[in-house]
Amino acid sequence: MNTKVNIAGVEWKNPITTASGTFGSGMEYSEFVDLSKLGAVTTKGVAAIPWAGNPTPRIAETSSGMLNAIGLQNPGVDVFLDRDLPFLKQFDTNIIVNVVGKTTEDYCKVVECLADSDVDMLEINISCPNVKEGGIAFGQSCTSVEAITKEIKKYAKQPIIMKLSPNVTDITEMARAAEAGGADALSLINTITGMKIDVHKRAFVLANKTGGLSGPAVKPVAVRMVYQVANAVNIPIIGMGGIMTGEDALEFLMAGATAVAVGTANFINPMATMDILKGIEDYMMKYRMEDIHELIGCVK
Amino acid sequence: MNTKVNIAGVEWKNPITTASGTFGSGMEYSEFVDLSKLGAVTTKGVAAIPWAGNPTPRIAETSSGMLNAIGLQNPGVDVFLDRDLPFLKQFDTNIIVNVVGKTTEDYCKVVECLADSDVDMLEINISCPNVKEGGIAFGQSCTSVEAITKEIKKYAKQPIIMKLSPNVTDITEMARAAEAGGADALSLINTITGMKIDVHKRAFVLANKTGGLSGPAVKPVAVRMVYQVANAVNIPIIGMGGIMTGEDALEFLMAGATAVAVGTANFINPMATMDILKGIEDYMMKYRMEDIHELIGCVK
Amino acid sequence: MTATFKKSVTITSVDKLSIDIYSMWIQDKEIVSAAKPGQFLSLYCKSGDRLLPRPISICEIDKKNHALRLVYRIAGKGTEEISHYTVSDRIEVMGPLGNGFTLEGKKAILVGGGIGIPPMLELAKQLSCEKTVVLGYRDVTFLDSEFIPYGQVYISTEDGSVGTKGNVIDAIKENKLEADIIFACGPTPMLRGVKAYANEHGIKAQLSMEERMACGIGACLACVCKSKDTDHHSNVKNKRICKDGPVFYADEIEI
Amino acid sequence: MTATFKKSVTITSVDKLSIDIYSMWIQDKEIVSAAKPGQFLSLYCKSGDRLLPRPISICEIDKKNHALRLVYRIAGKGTEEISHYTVSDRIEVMGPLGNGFTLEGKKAILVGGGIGIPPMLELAKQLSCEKTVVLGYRDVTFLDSEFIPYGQVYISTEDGSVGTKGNVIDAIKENKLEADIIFACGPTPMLRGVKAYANEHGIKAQLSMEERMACGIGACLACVCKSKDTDHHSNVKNKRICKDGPVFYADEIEI
Ligand SMILES: Cc1cc2nc3c(=O)[nH]c(=O)nc-3n(C[C@H](O)[C@H](O)[C@H](O)COP(=O)(O)OP(=O)(O)OC[C@H]3O[C@@H](n4cnc5c(N)ncnc54)[C@H](O)[C@@H]3O)c2cc1C
Ligand SMILES: Cc1cc2nc3c(=O)[nH]c(=O)nc-3n(C[C@H](O)[C@H](O)[C@H](O)COP(=O)(O)OP(=O)(O)OC[C@H]3O[C@@H](n4cnc5c(N)ncnc54)[C@H](O)[C@@H]3O)c2cc1C
Ligand SMILES: Cc1cc2nc3c(=O)[nH]c(=O)nc-3n(C[C@H](O)[C@H](O)[C@H](O)COP(=O)(O)O)c2cc1C
Ligand SMILES: Cc1cc2nc3c(=O)[nH]c(=O)nc-3n(C[C@H](O)[C@H](O)[C@H](O)COP(=O)(O)O)c2cc1C
Ligand code: FES
Ligand code: FES
Repeated sequence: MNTKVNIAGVEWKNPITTASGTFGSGMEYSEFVDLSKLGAVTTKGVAAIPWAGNPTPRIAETSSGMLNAIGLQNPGVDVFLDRDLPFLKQFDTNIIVNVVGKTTEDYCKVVECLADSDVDMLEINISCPNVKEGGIAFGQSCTSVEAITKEIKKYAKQPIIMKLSPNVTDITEMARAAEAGGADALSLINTITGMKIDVHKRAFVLANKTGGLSGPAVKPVAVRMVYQVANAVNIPIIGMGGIMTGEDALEFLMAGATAVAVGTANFINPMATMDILKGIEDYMMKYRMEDIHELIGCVK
Repeated sequence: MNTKVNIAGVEWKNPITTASGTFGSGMEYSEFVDLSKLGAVTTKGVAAIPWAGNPTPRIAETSSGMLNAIGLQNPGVDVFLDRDLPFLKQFDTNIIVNVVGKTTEDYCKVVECLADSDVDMLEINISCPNVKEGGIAFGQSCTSVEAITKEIKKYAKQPIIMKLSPNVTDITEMARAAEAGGADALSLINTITGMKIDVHKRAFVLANKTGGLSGPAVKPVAVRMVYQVANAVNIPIIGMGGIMTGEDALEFLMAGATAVAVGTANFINPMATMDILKGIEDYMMKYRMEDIHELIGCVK
Repeated sequence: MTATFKKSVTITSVDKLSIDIYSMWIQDKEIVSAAKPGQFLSLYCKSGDRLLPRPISICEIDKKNHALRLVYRIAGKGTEEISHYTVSDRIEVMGPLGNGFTLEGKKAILVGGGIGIPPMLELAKQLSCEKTVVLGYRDVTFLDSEFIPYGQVYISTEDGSVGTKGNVIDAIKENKLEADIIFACGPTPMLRGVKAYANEHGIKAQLSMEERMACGIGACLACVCKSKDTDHHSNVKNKRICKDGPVFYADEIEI
Repeated sequence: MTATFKKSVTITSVDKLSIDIYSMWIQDKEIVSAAKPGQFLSLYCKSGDRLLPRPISICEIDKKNHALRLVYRIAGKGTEEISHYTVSDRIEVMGPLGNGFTLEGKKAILVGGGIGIPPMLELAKQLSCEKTVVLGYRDVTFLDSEFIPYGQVYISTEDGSVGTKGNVIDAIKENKLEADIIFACGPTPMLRGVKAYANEHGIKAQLSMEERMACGIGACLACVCKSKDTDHHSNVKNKRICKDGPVFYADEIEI
């Protein structure tokens, strides 16, 4: 049974990665999951300098979902290279670094710093709804998506995955703009902007007022967007948004994603990535499928 | 205790209405709810001529939500006037007709037919994601929102509520466009476009492929949009999206909605509207509030 | 208009009939008093992420004990959840819903296919005319012995392990069954076959239909089927299965 | 690194301590072997719409019987759900999580406020030095009598119905309690008071902090508190309560 997929020239042993920000740099979850069994590990957003993130509360629970407004707290690219990368290199998996910035220059600086490192792919987060500057602002207009993609491609030595925001009128326009800018792959969806009010305190639950919605609640939106984008571009897609089970992951693959990322599910089940992988394998066994490519985009 | 609100000159005895399409024309639910106890009844979308809607399956369950692609099946405005309106007139409540069309002329025709009827308000559905023509197409660009609002206002004798789509990059732009076009009030959110795949059948669950996501899953997105719009326009807002309990309704009021609509909740609990109203009243009692206006927009 | 109730009721008995088929009795005076064969209940799950009702047909009605039987197959997460409920647990239900079968005819064939078999049992009990019962299964049978008191029972199985090898129509033909009316519930291809058979033989047929539901009471228009003529309520060629059905005369609908 | 387990465990006893306060014993060899006072467990709800864990402190550890006690207040829908569980039900948990209290000092005051009281009980049992216990309540007390075997117990209530009228600091002052270390768990204003008091008196304090959590293991950065110095892990002035805490020395953090 073949579960290998190839994303922009990088071979993954299986189509499972972790959704940025839900898996740290792998360290904490390595107690539960053998990281070598993952197609790739995608790290929390990494910036040029350390970011302190937003005030707390940073998360809130919603029906079948959660809001987060972490605000991209991260130790900066230097600590990432010195501490987190060597840790990840111990494992036989691909390393995808999620890159964040407040300006195009910020993004390019991180990309440059990582250019000669052992990082396998870069995921450019132009879709974080929880920071005042940068983030989602880059991801909500075609011109800026194309422009930042082009600019980053100048500095990047690894394949570039542009991470798209669902907070747009037409996701296919953003996908086409990223493709036009030279993106090697796309990942979607980032979180949908939401809000929760504590009616007893008469106050926002999150210190940041709004946060990004993730988890099973958003899965139907994510599957729809993956399907639309898969039919609009010719570059591979990493699908995510509410994947909790093997069947959820299969929905994304059938909609046209070449790989999937597991996010919120890690919080509910630290072994989620492995359970999802097993779910896919069991499915292939049950339906006597030889190759995972028989599933990718099979629903038209 | 005052629960009366005024929406565009129409007084409601309380801030509760039904979300279009989830309550028929009131007939079926009148077995469970005394319609006279509602601030208003909002009907299923009414077109100039009968519409057959989409093929089945028309609905699918998702985590804490549901997808629907009814496709605006309706008996047409003539049957509405002859049969449904007289039925609704038996009750001491406001009647809001949800208006749908494939072209601007279609909408205007329905609005004209209703102009001299006993209908209290018109809700213009420019946000249905489940029809090929019209619907959401009108609701996803500022220019078309403003244009259709202006045109409809020429024919309308009742206050016009423009119903906005959440499937946009910036909901406040659409809200401002509707206000600029002369809208008397806004309602939001309509459903978010989603998709579900049956991995065993390897097929879309809905015959229409995509459907509109509603229910508690979307509530955080709806509350966020109501808050943003309340801070962007000066016309009243009817908030909706996943309201299941009095506390849910209070979130929308505190975010800035003057009234709320109950949709998917009716399917789970046919008495939902009454339970929600009671929840609001109990809250006001508990916190010794005299007037519901103390709550509207109280979270900034 | 028949009364409809939405309430929490007590489960008074639970049985596993087959590998994935469960039987459950619930108790409620109001619902049971109003219930008729062919009607159904909407069952609501406890897990807060599963919002929509699961429509399940009424299998038996015990008016004396205010009890009602439901027989269901585990088809997904909702029925799986319900299969874990035990005696004295409570379950939220709405019903009775729909119109049910019209008791008529002199000589009837009751046809049930797979999980469409349960509603035929109460019909068999209440239908006083001469009748035979034809039950179609894939392989393993269930509930079949319970029909014996009410008429001759014929069985078809896809694999031929019991009765006629083939489908219910094959069994009807093989046994040369005659009737002036057929009552049927089962998968759409079976109902299509029954409709064609009834047509050929110039007899009436009442078919119980299935579709995904949200409101269960006719308001949301989720559960329509195509009707031959323009429907009085919808003003288009659609009928609501939950409200105008689930039982229709074969010649009213397109399947 | 201490071992952490994610698994379903059995509830072996359930008690209602007060109007909305419940006590529950669970049994699991691995978790209990690893557990220390001041650590916590993440409890997972069964209702599929409630995804996130509910962090609950370890109140007592019974190594012999592989049992562990949790005492919790109904604060919302999750704890409400859990309050309906009964003996022999299973519950999904992860733990033990966090660092726990460091057992140290010659003369200690253990301070618990409201629902911060439970973790002080196992600490009282394990801390071998001389110690007094100060418990702060709004009005109705709970768990207070269980501290009696381990030291003198002082109580404060906001309404003055029991013990000192006021807060725990008022009780410490009123009773002129002395110590070289304070261990505390409770609402933030109380912890702030304890920190100030410890500062004033030049003594150490270990404070157990609270914040909304998602992963519970240090990966998501949801649960941070401000630290005095740049934190080794975060490279900013934030510490993760779930991983680096929940117990911190008062002078490490800004509250
Ligand atoms: C009028 C009527 C009577 C029925 N009577 C019986 C009966 O007596 N015994 C029995 O076992 N089954 C019966 N069914 C089918 C039964 O409703 C479904 O098997 C059940 O809803 C599946 O729920 P689930 O949660 O296990 O599956 P899931 O796939 O998890 O359900 C997801 C959603 O799809 C809906 N759904 C899935 N399959 C069906 C279906 N076949 N028909 C309608 N909705 C569906 C569910 O209600 C739910 O809303 C009947 C259906 C109808 C319409
Ligand atoms: C380290 C730690 C130890 C704790 N120990 C105890 C204890 O021993 N006994 C006890 O009764 N309570 C304890 N709490 C508080 C307890 O976690 C919350 O009361 C509980 O999570 C509320 O859940 P709910 O579903 O009832 O409330 P809801 O409001 O429905 O919960 C919604 C979400 O918010 C989170 N949340 C709500 N309140 C809090 C809170 N105060 N702290 C953290 N998360 C919260 C929930 O975990 C959940 O994710 C502790 C908290 C922490 C961080
Ligand atoms: C706590 C949290 C932190 C996140 N941080 C990041 C981040 O740093 N960079 C990023 O691109 N996406 C981030 N995301 C978004 C996820 O990577 C993912 O796109 C989203 O959560 C949807 O997937 P899920 O529903 O499986 O969680 C974060 C999500 C969560 C819940
Ligand atoms: C079955 C169904 C049918 C709907 N039909 C309409 C409609 O005809 N016109 C309209 O404007 N909105 C329609 N909607 C959208 C609702 O009015 C409402 O905007 C949306 O469902 C969000 O609210 P809720 O989460 O409370 O259901 C429909 C929704 C559902 C679930
Ligand atoms: S389920 Fe709503 S009309 Fe039938
Ligand atoms: S809860 Fe995730 S870091 Fe603490």
